[in-house]
Amino acid sequence: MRVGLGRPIFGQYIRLFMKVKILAFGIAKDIVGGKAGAMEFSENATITQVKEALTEKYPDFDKLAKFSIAVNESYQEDTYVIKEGDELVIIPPVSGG
Amino acid sequence: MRVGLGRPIFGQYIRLFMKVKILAFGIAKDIVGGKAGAMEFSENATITQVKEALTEKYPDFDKLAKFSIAVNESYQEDTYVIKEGDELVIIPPVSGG
Amino acid sequence: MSDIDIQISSKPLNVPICYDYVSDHRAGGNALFVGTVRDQTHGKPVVKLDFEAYKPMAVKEMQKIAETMAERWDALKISIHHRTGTLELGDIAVIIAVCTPHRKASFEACQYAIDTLKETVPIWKKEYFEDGAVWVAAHP
Amino acid sequence: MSDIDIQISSKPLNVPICYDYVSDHRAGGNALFVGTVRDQTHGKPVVKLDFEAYKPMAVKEMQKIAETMAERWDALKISIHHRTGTLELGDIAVIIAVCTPHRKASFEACQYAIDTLKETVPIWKKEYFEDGAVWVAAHP
Repeated sequence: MRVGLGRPIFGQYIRLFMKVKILAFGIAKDIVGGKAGAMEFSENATITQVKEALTEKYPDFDKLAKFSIAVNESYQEDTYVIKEGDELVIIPPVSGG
Repeated sequence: MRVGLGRPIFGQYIRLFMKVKILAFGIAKDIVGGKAGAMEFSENATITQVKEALTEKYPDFDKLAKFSIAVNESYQEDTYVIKEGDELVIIPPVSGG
Repeated sequence: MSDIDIQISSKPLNVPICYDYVSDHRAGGNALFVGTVRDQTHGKPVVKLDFEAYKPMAVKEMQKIAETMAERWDALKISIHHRTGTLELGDIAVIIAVCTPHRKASFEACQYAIDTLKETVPIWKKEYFEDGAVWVAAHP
Repeated sequence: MSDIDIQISSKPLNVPICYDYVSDHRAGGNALFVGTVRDQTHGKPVVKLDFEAYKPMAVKEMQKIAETMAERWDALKISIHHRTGTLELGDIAVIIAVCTPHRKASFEACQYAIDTLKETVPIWKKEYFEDGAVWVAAHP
């Protein structure tokens, strides 16, 4: 999946993409059909865009009570800008304890 | 120790006394100098009178944060009228746990 | 009817015994409180403790506490053990274990139990310091 | 500094191990919460549970909870163990043990811990019924 427009270089738009690893747990694993995968995003993509891309590709995410994206083993705000090498994890509603 | 006046019979006051067993625990045991004893009270004596009699005989009871009298293994109100055969227990401030 | 296990003992208390007693398939929440002998009181080093109980009445008052836990918080099983005699630092003075269908009730019932036990159960604690001993809470 | 013991394990959890960890001469109050597998959810019989954890992050989030317990309630020692894998009825899913100088803080810290764990720690529970299974709390 490719998201966003990239940035203008030498007067024309070219797309700069990065591939990030994505892990899925709980019901998210069922929705995406696997535990680990990769997605491509344009540079400067935010968590909001990651969530939008996921929901577009897998509409079942819209049926969840909510879901968060953790980056490198920590929760991140929706405004967080993902970087090359980040490990993204889809966190559906937790239910430990 | 004898408390109260008794009741009038045949035109004059006579004293009807009853002896009750009294147990003491914690600091009360130190104050009365023993764990078990007996005291005599007039018929119809209340817990209030028991406490007054104890404090009169052992002024150190006045120094306690408070003390209660249990009768037959239950706390009783100060208005409780003691009966022959009751087992009274002096309960200084508890501090279990 | 709830299962209630009340014990007053001069032998060391045991946390797994109380936990095992309240373990139940109908319960999701189990709360335990364990009261232990602290090494100081208001900064003064404690050497040891003595607990004295008016045992028959203490058992009755502990039973009342357990019955209230069952009524108010739907506690399914309740275990309350209190130690008597001489206790060293770190020894367990009291264990309260309770299980309830949901967790919030287990905390509330357990806290009610220890708070009430310290107010109503006829057990007395004597604290020994290096320079003497006092009956706890006796004086204002 | 407080002593903190965080574990996520696929092996059965053990209450005395957590209690022994938090036992301390400086503490007077020890509170434990033990979450167990209930035999029903909203009246529907439960057959078993599966717990899945995003382990490295779950450990970090549990560590954060323990650090908050230490800061806010002066908790001296904290042990939080969570089980993963398949659990049968009555099995222990989580144990939280904490000791504090005074008892009230131990209850508050313990309750904070389980409430927060259920909100933030990336662990997911799948409940199996006779006619199917659901990821708990996934849907509104």
